[in-house]
Parts: sequence; structure tokens; C-alpha cells
Amino acid sequence: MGSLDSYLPIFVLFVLALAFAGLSIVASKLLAPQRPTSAKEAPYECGIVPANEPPQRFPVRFYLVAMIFVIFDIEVIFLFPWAVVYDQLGRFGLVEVIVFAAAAFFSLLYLVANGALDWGPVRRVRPVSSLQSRTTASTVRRVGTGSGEAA
Amino acid sequence: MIHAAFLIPILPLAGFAVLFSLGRRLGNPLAGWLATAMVAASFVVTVIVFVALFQQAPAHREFTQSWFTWFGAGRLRVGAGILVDPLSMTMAAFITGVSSLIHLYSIGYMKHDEQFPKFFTYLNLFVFAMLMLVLADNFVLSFFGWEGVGVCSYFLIAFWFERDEAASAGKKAMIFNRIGDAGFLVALFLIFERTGSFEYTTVFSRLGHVGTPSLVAIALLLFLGAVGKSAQIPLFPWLADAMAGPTPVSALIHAATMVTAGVYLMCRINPILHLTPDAAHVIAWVGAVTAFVGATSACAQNDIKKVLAYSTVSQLGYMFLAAGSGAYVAAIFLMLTHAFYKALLFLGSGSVIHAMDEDQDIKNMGGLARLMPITGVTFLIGWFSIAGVPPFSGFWSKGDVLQNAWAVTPALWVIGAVSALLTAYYMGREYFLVFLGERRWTEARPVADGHGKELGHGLHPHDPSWHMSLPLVVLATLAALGGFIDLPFHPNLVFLERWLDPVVGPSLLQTHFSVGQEWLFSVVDAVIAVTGVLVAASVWRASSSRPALEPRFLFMAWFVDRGEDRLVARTSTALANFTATVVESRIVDGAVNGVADLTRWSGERLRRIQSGYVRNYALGLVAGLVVLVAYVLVRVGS
Amino acid sequence: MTGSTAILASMAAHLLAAGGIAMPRIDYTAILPELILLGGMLVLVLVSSLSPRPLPTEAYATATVGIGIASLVASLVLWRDVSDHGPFTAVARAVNVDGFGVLFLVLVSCILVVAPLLAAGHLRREGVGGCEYYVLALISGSGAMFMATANDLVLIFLALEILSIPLYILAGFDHLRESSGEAAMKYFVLGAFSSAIFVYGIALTYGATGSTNLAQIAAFLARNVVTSDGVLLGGLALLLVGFAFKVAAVPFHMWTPDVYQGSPTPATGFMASMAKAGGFAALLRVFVTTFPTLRGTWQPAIWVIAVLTLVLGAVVALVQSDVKRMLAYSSINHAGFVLLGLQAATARGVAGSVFYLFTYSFLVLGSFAVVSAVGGKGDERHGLERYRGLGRRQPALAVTFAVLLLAQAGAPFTTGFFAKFYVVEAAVSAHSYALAAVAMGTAAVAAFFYLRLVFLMFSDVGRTIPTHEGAATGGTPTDTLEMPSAGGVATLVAAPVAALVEVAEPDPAIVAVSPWVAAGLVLCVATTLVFGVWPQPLVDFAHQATLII
Amino acid sequence: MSIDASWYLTLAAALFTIGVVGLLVRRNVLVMFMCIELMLNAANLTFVTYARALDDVGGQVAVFFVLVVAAAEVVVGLGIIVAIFRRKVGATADDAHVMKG
Repeated sequence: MGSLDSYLPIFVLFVLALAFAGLSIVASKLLAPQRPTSAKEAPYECGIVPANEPPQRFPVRFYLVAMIFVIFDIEVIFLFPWAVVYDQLGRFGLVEVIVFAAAAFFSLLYLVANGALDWGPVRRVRPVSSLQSRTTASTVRRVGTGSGEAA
Repeated sequence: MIHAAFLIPILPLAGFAVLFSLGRRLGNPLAGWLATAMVAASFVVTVIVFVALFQQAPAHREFTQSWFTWFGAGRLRVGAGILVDPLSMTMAAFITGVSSLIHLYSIGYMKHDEQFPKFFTYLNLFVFAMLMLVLADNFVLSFFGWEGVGVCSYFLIAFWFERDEAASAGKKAMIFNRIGDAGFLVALFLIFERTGSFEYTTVFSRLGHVGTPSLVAIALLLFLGAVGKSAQIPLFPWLADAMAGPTPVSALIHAATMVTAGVYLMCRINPILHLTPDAAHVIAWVGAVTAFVGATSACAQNDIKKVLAYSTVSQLGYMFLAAGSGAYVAAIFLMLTHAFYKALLFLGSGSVIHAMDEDQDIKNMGGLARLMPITGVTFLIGWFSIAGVPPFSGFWSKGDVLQNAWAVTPALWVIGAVSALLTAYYMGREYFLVFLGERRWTEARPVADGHGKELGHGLHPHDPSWHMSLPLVVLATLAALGGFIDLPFHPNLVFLERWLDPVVGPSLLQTHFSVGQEWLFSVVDAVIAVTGVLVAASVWRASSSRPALEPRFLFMAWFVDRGEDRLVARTSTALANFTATVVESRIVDGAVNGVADLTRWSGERLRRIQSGYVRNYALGLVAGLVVLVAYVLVRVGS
Repeated sequence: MTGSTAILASMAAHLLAAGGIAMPRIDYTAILPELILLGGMLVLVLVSSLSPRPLPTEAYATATVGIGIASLVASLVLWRDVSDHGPFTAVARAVNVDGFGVLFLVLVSCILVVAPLLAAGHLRREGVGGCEYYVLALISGSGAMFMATANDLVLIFLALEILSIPLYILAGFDHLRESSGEAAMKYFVLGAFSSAIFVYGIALTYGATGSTNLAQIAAFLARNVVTSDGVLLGGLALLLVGFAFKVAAVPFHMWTPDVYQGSPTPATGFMASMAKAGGFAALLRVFVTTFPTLRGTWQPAIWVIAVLTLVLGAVVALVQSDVKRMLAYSSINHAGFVLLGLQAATARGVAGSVFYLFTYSFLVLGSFAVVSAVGGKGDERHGLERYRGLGRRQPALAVTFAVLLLAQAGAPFTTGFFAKFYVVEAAVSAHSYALAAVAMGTAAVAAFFYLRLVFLMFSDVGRTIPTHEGAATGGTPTDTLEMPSAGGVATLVAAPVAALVEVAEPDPAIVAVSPWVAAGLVLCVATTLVFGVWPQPLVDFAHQATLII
Repeated sequence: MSIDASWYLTLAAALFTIGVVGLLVRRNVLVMFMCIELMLNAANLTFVTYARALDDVGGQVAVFFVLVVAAAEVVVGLGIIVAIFRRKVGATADDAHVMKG
């Protein structure tokens, strides 16, 4: 039975949260006046009447960035355990994590060089074979180290 | 220096590799020169190794050079390596030597052929295979060379494959050889089964544990291989047809080297033959009969090369007669001298054919000696050598053979002696018809070349260019003087015998003739030879047609070819037809087709499982998974 | 990213093994071949990112060949190390440096030397050049290497993914072709599915034995007689499914035909050789050395799988009319042969399997390279009819293909013959007579469809393919043979290459063969024939590798 | 009541089975993919449970790797799906069956 004891606070918190959420909804139903108009029924859009329907499909770019996010996000998983025992690992850990970071950075560089992070409605991911306009300078600029010219 | 032995086969192989990939680019005549240089270099290496071997004490003249394990499985280990001993080096020396000369000759002979580089590619490959055959230190590698020379022989006989006769001659050679090879192959299995090894030295050292019946079987099966390769009765007809190949090929493969491989094999397995006298007798008798049949057939041929072909059959018969009589030295001695004079005769005939614009009928020749002095003189030397006129080489080597045959049984000697008489006669016939007598050709007559094209110009026979003459002269010298490497009369003069003694010595049948008897044999041999020459002269000096002396059954070579065709080929064709129509179509085909249909049908069924839907594939995967887990759980339960 | 995970894998595996934080010591030389591949891969990525203009695909191919050679050298150095000082484990016992593993390092390196040569022409023709193919190939190769040397189930799983994920991308690499996308989707969904099954199997095995380290598992099983533990045996079954999927054994093979057919052809050749090498390496190691005590359970299962694989591969290949698909089914048949060695579970069997994989890799790479060339632009003309008369149009190419096909059929004087011979012999000596008989039977069936293709190539009909009647063929056989390469031909090696090269496509019926592809093909054919005539060095190599285990 | 390891293991097995069945019955590639994630997480749960039962950190470390691999698979999977769906709008897994036999 002892093992369940430690879950008690969580359980209590869970019940409290549920109760609060339920209570709020029920209270608002009970207390608020019910006088619907067409303006009130319309989807909420910062108070402005929607000009056109939202696009049915998101541009591919959206997925691309999402995917890139996921993969870089998950890299962090490895940084947590590393950070925890950073002291004990010493120089070995530092070297390994630098290798790790370098690999990740090279990947980022590759993505940038191929325009995967160029955000905008007009530009498309260029096919690999037609990278005529790409130069070292442009890649560096996109990465952002040459901040002066970035604007 | 003995360690350089590996270069002997490698050099022609390298030549082959270069020619195979670059031959066309090297072109004519560079490809020919390269091939010749490679074989000549191989000859030089052989001589160096030979000398080095000679400097060893006789008891230590055997070296095995293992290169690598070729393949193995279980207790079977087949190595690739060479055995350097007096026998293999003797073979290698004459093979590379004669080959060099014939390569050189071919540069001139094949000058106008479009396939010039290809010819030399095959030729180099042939030399490599032949050297592997004689140098190998085990049966399997020898068999590899054995098959290799067979394949090259096929390619080269059918070199002018646009001609029907060449193509079918190639096939015929292949088929006859395959019959022999089957024997060889079965012998290989038997050898391994009985001795657990393929290496010559190991096999021979374990012969004591093998029963006589097995040994007889091995010996006779290997002899079957030799019969096919060396054109003995009953497998000789292919050799006459093989003359459809270019003449240098006939000289190299079908006279000097490949066809003697069977004799080499018999000498190599002398420890086995020594233990199986019955098998040896069979070999001797087959050899003797072949010698006689070949010699008689040669008497009635009109094709300049066919005379030589049957003569080769006959001479090979002598060699087997010697080997079967236990006189391995005599066999090798005859092989060497035969290589010299027969190559010489073939090359000479090649020059004649060239001069006569591809006409090979001796009845259309005559009087060429004056126009072609070099060819004429060298051919004469060849004739005297093969006839056994003293002191030319054939006299000594054939004398040696006959003497040993006598020691076995005089009957063999009689057959051999009659054949010897015939030999002197038919070569005389050829010489008179070709080189002497009246000209039976006209300069102006239009001649058809081998392709049936009318050539505008007439005939102006003349000696060929130096590439072709030089080998003639060298070979003529060897044919004349080659006999002195093994003279009877005195134990100090039998150089070849003493040289080969470490290999074949223990198996040699010791025949002790007194010096007087030796002289007697020699005189008889000489008389036989001279008689043959004189008879030929008296008959053929003045006339070119003596139908009574050229009976049809001899022209047809005792109808062996046709008889085999009737008996074996037609019977087997009939049998094959029966099999094809009844057994095959009803039973075998039914079964095979049934299996094939079943396979195809199940294939069509099974492919439907592959629906293209990824869900179904996952289902298949899960089904497999479920079955596996169920199986495992059942096992857990039990 | 995947590369770094591999490095970290070793680090974490150390933590795992040590329990506490001891100072990790990593023997970098023990994983040098893998590091060379990954480092080389990173350099390629960096160069392609920073180069001012796109580099030609051949530049990347050259670099990849260089990297492959470097790792080959490193592997051979390791081999000498192992032969001299015996096998050892490194990186906290997660990596096993023994003859068996190092042999696969050598094999993978060889594949990485040959594959870029064979791919370069295709990539240029299809306009999908760039570093991607090579980078993915290198990552995949490092995965295969880790699979072969891994001594820990978790590392095997990671390596499996490092091997597979690039292959998924390679399958869908040619974004212009619909079937390529379909192939990628199928391969990916089923691959991920099987990986999930595999990792669940690892979890169960871990639970049953208390470790993921192969040596510790084996030790545990040796100590405790576990013959009826459902969890362990269930885990074993799931592991088998994962491996069987990877090596395309029936009934886990169903992705194979579609993926092989749909993938860009050089990718097909690559995945066929690499996935089989990696998959079988780990499968052999795990089953033969880690679970020998459970042999009674898994041997019958492998027996059934092997029979199914042999039969289905051969039988269904028979009725295919698409050459790529036919080769895909034939590869299933080959997998069955390799399973023969596993089923025997003897040193001889493992050596036979290893020998088979070694020879098969070159055959399949070369075969698909020829198919790629014949497929022409668009990579779509793979019908059997396309091959009719190839022997007349391009004799060198046809002869090359014929040699590779005959070798796959097991013709003597090719490596294929000895490969089949040794596995069947191993099966016989392990008393699996029925299995050996089935294998021989399917070899006969398989010979039929290989020979059919060979005959088709050398059948005389149609000097031109039907749609281009009347057009000149652009050269008789001899012309083709004589066509010189630009650089001039001086050496022995260059001559056959020059014979293969077909610079332009003077006629639609003549397909282009770039010097790169020609060089790669010559390598494949040379290994096939040289080791076919003289197999002993390779056999000894395989035997030594196995004995050192 | 006591919640011992077998409860978690059973839950994991159930999750795994749900994943397998889901992959077999759904046609949406994304959903199929989610099912695979479910299976991977079932494996993770098993790992963690055993790690606790065996008092061994190894099982927990394994989970890290499985998570990362899952993420990598997600990315590649999404990439492939996007590549296919740019060609065909609203396609399901069943639409891809050009190759068969």
C-alpha cells in the first residue's frame, strides 16, 4: 500500500483541477445570459469580420519547418543527461558534446544552404540541382553570422 | 633459378590477357610479335630452369612449387602448383621451343587474315593451357589444362568457322574429345576416392593401399582420356578432319603438342602402369594397331595435310606402343623427335599450300622442289627423319620403340616394323608427288581460293618470307640431329634415359640387349627405312596415279569414321529419336512440363498475394509474427 | 544527427554497463572505420553546403570512393590486429571487434567503394546529382558496420535504424517518379512497423535476461536453463521478425518486390547489398553466438522460413516480366540460401553464409547497375523485351550482365557457384538434407529465369528495338568494342572499361554507360570471375572470420 | 491494492496490440504512423518497467534511444508523406498500389 501513498498529492491535485474546470464551465452556463446574435455566433477573429475562408491546405513549408523543429528538438534529449553529470565527465564529456554539436550544426548548415529555412509565401524549396544563385556569402548571410548585410 | 619456374606458364597467360583486351588495337603484325615474344620468353625461362635442374644431383631433381590452395571443401584440398622434374621440364622445353617457332611462322602465314590478333590470342592461351597440363603438380590442375587445350583446339580448328567443314570439324573434335574426357573425369573421382589426394607425388606414394582392380580401372580410364586426346583407335577420325584449321594450328596442336598430351599422361602415371601390366598391354596393342591403321590410311590420301594427319595418328600409336611396353623414355624420345619433324612437315606443307594458293591436293602439284628450294630441302629432311633413315632423328627414336616392342612380344615388333616400312613409303609418295616429277599445275590457270573466289593472277610458287623459312630451317636442323640425345650402343650415350631416370626409372621395363643385338636392330631398321624410300621412289617417281595402290578402303581410313558413324552415331541417333519421341515427349517431358507448369501456376498464384496494398503486406508480416509467437508458446507449453 | 547518436550510443552504453559514472574510455581505433564514414559524411555535407556552386556528382562519387578506401584500409588494419592479438570488445563492451565483425567492415567498405561508381552515371542522367545519395549511403554503411560489430541489443537497434532510415530516403530519392514515392512509403511504413516489433522484442529479452549485452545474455542463458520462458522466447520471436524483415525472408518479404522495383535503380542495388549484409551480420551473431542454448527452438523456425524463402523467391521470380522485380524476387531466393548457413548453426555454416553475402553483394550491385543503364533516362524501361538483342547492340554490356546473371544462377567458374556450394555443403554436413535438396531445386528453377534473360540478350531478333525500326544501330559489335575512351587506353585494366563505355546515345536503342559505371562493373565482374576461379582466399577469409568468434 | 510490474507489462502489451491492429485497419498514413509510435511507446513502457523491476538503469537509457529513433522516423516519415501528397491530394495508403504482383 505504501507505494500508492506517494501518488496521493498528485491524485488530490488532479481532482482539484478537474473540479475547478468543471465548476467554471457549469458556473458560466448557469450565470451568463443566453442571447445569441449572428455576430456573436461568428468565429472569433480579433473582433474583425473574416474576409475570406482560411486556406484548406497548409503550405509544404509548414510541415518542413515542423519536421526540422522536431528533429532539433529531440537532440536536446541528449543534452539533459550530459548536463546532469557534466562535472564528472570532465574533458571527455566536453569533447563528445562538441562533436555532437558539430554534427548538429553541420546539418543545420546543410538545411540553410538548401533554403529549407527561407520562410515566405513566394520562394520554394529549390531543387538540389538548380542552386545557381547560391554562394558561400549567401549561405553565411542566411546563417546570420554576417549580420551587417542581413537586412 | 628453379623458382622462376612459375614464369613459364604465366608469360603466355600474360600474353593472352594483353591480346584479349588489347589485341585488336595492337593489330597486325604487332599482336603476333607480342605473342611470339611471350612464348619465346617462356622458352628462355624454361631453358634456365632446365639448366638449374640439371645442375642438381639426379636424386634431387624434383621440386614442387605450391602457389596457393585453389579450392577446398571438407578433406578435399586442391592446390595450384607446379611440379618441376625432368619429365615436366623436358615437355615444357619442347612445347615452348616448338611453339615459339610456330608462332613466328604464323606471323607470316596468317598475314592476310582479318582475325589475325584473335588467332594469336587463342594460340597464347593454348600454350598456357598446355604448359599447365604438363607442369601441374596434381591431377585436377592437369585436367584443367587438358580441358583448356581441348577448348583452344576447338576454337582453332573452327577458326575459319564460316567454312562448313571447319565448323563441323571443330564440333567433331569436341565430341570425340569429350568421350575421352569423361573417362579422365571418372578416373579423377576414383583416384580421390581411393587415395584421398590429387597430387601426383602423394597419389603415387599411396598406390600400395589401392587394390589392383581399382588401379586397372584408373589406368584404363585415364587411357580412355588419352585415346580421345591423342587420336587412337577408335577415337581417331577427328584428327583428320581437324586439318580444316589453319596449318600452324595443325603443326602445333595436332602434331607437336596437344595430341601428345595423352602420351605424357601415360608417362606421368608410370607408377600406376607399372603395377598394372594388363592395362599396359592393352595400351601397347591399341598403340600398335593404331600405328598400322594410321600408316596404311596415310598411303591413300591425296590431301597434303591429311597424309600428315594419318601419319600423326600412326606415330602417336608408336608412342603408346612404347609407353605400353614400359619404355617411357622411348615414348618421350619419339615424342620429341616427332614434334620436330612433324612440325617441320606441317609447316612445309603450309608453305606449299600458300604457294599453291590454298590448293591442298597433291595430285595437282609436282616439281616444286626447284621453285621452293628451302621448303624442298627441309621437307626432304623431315621425310628422312620420319622414315627412319639413318642418321636422322626418327631412326634412333623409332628404333628404340621397336626394340622395346620386341622385348614385350615379337608380334608387336612385326606390326611396328610393317608400319615403319609404310611410313617411309607414304611420305616418299607425298614427297615425290609434291616436290618432284612433272608439274601438274599451270601458271595461268585461274585458281579458286578457299572462299570460292576467283583469283585473277596465276601461280608463281616461291619460298615464303623469312618468318616462315626460319622455323623450317631450325626445325630441319633439330629433326636431323635430334636423335643424338639418346643413342643406343653405349650406356654413356643414353642422355635422355639418364635424364628421365628419376621419374620413370623404377618403372622402366629393363630390357638387356647385347651390343650386337642393338646393332642388328639398327641395321634392320635402316634396311626397312631405305626399302620404303626406294619403293616409293620406284612407284611414284614417274607417275601420279596408281589406283591399285590407293584403295578406297584406305582412303576412307578403313571406314572407321563411317563405321562409327553408322554404328554409334546412327544407333545413338535412332535411340535418341526414340527417346525424344517416346520417352522424352511422353514421360520426361510430361514430368518436366508438369513440374514447370506447376511452378509457373504456383508462381502466378503466389504473386497475387502481392496485392500492392501496404496494409496487406503488414498483414502478411503480422500473420508471420503470430504464427511464430504461437509456435514459440506451444513449445513453452510442451 | 544519426551519426552523433551512434557516438553517443557508445557513451551511454558505457554508462549503462558501468552503473555509476566511471571515466569512460573509448577505444577510437576500434570503431575507426565507422568514424571514417561518419566523418567523411560530415565533410561532404559541409562541402556541399559551403561550395559556391554545385559540385558535379562525380566529385562526390570520387570523395565517397576515397572514404570507402580509407575505411577499407582501417578495417584491414583491424583485421590484422584481430588475427594477431585475438578478438576484443571496446567502448564499454558495446562493440565487438572480432574476425566476424571485421569481415563485415571490409565488406561494407567494399560496397561503399563500388556503389558510388555505379551510381554516378545514373544520378547525372536523372538530374538528381548532389551530395545526398553519397551522404545517405555513408550513413547507411556506418549503420551496417555497427550492426556487424555490435555487442549490445540496443546498439543493434540503433544501428538497424541508422542503416534503414537512409535507405527509406534513398528509396524515395527520385522525386520525379511516382513509383519512387510509393516505394519509399511502403518501405518506410513496413520498416518502421518491423522496427517497433524488433524493439519490443529487445525489451522482452531484456526483461527475461536482465541485460541487453549479448555476452551477458549468453552468460545468463548458460547459467540458467531457460527453455520454457514465454517472455524470452516471445522476445526471440519478435527479434527474428525484425531481422527477417530486414533481410527479406518470407513471409516478412512483401515489401521487397515493390521497393526494389520502385526505388531508383542504384539505390536498389545499394539497399539490396547493404541491408542484407547488415541484417544477416547481426542475425548470425545474435542467433548463433548469443542464443545457442535455444537452438532447439529457433532452428526449426529458421528451417521453415528458409524453405518458404527459397521456394517463393524462385517461383514468383519465374513469372515476372519486369527485370527489376525479377531480380527482387531472386534476391529473396538468395536470402534463403544465406539462411541455409544460419540454420546449420555451425562454424562451417556461418562461414558459408558470410561467403555467400560477400559474393552476392558484388553480383547484385553490378546487376542493378546494368539494369540502371539499360533502363535509360527516366529509369523506367525495365521490361524483359528491352533486353532482346542487347548482345548485338552492346556486346560488352551484355557479356557483363550475362556473367553476373550466370554467377547468380551458380554457374561454375564464378563466385556464385562456390557460394551455393558452401552453404549447401554446410546444410548437408548439419544433416539438413531436405533443406539442401529444396535449395538445389530452387537453384534449378532460378537458373531458368536467369538463363532466359541471358538468352534473350543474345537472341538475334531485333537489332533495334521495335519502336525505332530503321534507325541505324550506331555500330556493329566490333565498333562498340573499339570505341575508345577519351583518355586513351594504355593499361590492362582500362581496356575492359573502355569496352563498356558508351559515351553518348547515338541511337535510342544504345544506352549510355559512363566510364564510372564501366569501372564499377569491371570491378564487380573481376571479383566474380577471379574468386570464381580461385575462391580459396575468400573462403579462408570467411573461415578465419568465423573461427575467431 | 498492489500495482506490480505485471500491470504495466500488460498495459504495454495492450498498447502494442492496439498499435498493430490500428496499423492494419487504418488507411490514413499519418494515423498508421501514429500506431507505430504507439508500439514504440509500448516497448518503452516495457523497458522502464523491467528497469525498475531489475533495478537496472540500462532499461531507462534504452528508452532515450528509442525516443530519438522515433523522432527521426517521424521526420523521415513526414518527409515521405509530404513528398507523396504534393502529387496527390488527400491520398490514403491504399492509393499507392501501382506496383504489385
